[in-house]
Amino acid sequence: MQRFEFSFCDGPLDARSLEVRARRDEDGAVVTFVGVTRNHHDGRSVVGLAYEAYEAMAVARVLAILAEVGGGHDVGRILVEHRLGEVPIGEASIAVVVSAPHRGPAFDAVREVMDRIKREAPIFKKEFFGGGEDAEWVGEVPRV
Amino acid sequence: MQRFEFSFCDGPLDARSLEVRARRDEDGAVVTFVGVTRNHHDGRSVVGLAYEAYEAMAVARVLAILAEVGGGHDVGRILVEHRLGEVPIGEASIAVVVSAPHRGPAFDAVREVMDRIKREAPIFKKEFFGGGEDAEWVGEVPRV
Amino acid sequence: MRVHVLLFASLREIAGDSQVEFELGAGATAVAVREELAARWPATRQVPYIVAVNQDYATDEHELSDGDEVALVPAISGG
Amino acid sequence: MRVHVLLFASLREIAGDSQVEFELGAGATAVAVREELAARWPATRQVPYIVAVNQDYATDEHELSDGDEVALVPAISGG
Repeated sequence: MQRFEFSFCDGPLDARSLEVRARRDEDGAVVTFVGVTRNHHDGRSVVGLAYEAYEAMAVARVLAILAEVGGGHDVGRILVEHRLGEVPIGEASIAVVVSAPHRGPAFDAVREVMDRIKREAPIFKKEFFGGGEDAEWVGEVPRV
Repeated sequence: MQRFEFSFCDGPLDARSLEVRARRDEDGAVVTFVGVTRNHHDGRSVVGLAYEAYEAMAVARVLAILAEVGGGHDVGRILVEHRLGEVPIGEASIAVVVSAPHRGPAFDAVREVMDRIKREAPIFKKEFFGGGEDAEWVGEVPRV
Repeated sequence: MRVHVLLFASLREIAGDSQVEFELGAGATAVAVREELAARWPATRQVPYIVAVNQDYATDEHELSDGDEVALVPAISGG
Repeated sequence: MRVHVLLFASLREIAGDSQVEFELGAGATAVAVREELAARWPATRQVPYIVAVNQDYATDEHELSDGDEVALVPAISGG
């Protein structure tokens, strides 16, 4: 049985608990992507991030993405969690965990899920820079 | 600074501690592969696995692989741990963790490390089957 | 007709609110929401965005209905 | 000359030991190790393997030196 889950959270992410829930006895591979606030972007020093979301649509859209990606690969579970609010340097903003019998489809599914969430999910990121520069909302406008 | 680490262990693997050690402040991506004993192989029911290794050569060879793969991608740390001895169903036999500023190179590096370890590292796997079948050493002989 | 407009990120900051109600003429399309937004908050003209009607991304030609939820979605960057 | 031979996996099980010493003639190549192994434990003929000399995979034509560590590496499957 495949299973797909997505939720937002307000505090620190726990990727390990997703991994424990992801694995089935027929799975030989668990691939995890954790996105972390880093201290730079396009050559500028970043001191922090904050996320907000159009939550209802984002949940529906991400679950649709997981079902589509899961339908295209021999994977078991795809579990995703995204943090909202401020995320300090070094803390996780997203965790994507995919379990599968074999590792190839697990890698492919994690990459596709990440690429599509970035392009399609209405989640907004504000970057705070060092040196007194104005904070900026970053990213690209999605297409129909 | 890049860093590459490999070690064998006898008991349960702790991928989370590798992840914590992997991340640098300039890294926005941490990708983890965990290989787990699954309950089937080529259609047969598997009840357990045991690993042994030519340890000195395996350590040297894996560290060489990590340095080569790391040299080809913009990644930070590549940390790998492999368990030896019996590994029950659902427990991890290997964890590969790669940190990087961006996720693409991290995914590529994890996949390459796994592919090369499987092909090159002198690590041996014995599968124990259900139903009284004889246990079997599996895999392929490496090439020069 | 009346539509419920949701504002996010820089649009929310410019408007000073995360939701507003717009009164539009019969047969209005999403472009009418853009015009009303720009009229009320001229600074929003600088912000590229796409509309989502009832949680689906839509073109500016999308015809609106009374009671629609129209979200204005500027640059996204989840993950 | 004398080489130190390491056995793994099914080869180790057949031989009942994980290391043995082989006495070989001067100028012997890795193939001499194969022949000696097969002579002592005929069942090892059924097991495909490659040799590694001093921790590097080598061809059967590799010339051995006194004191070499010769590992016999059957099918591998780490990970």
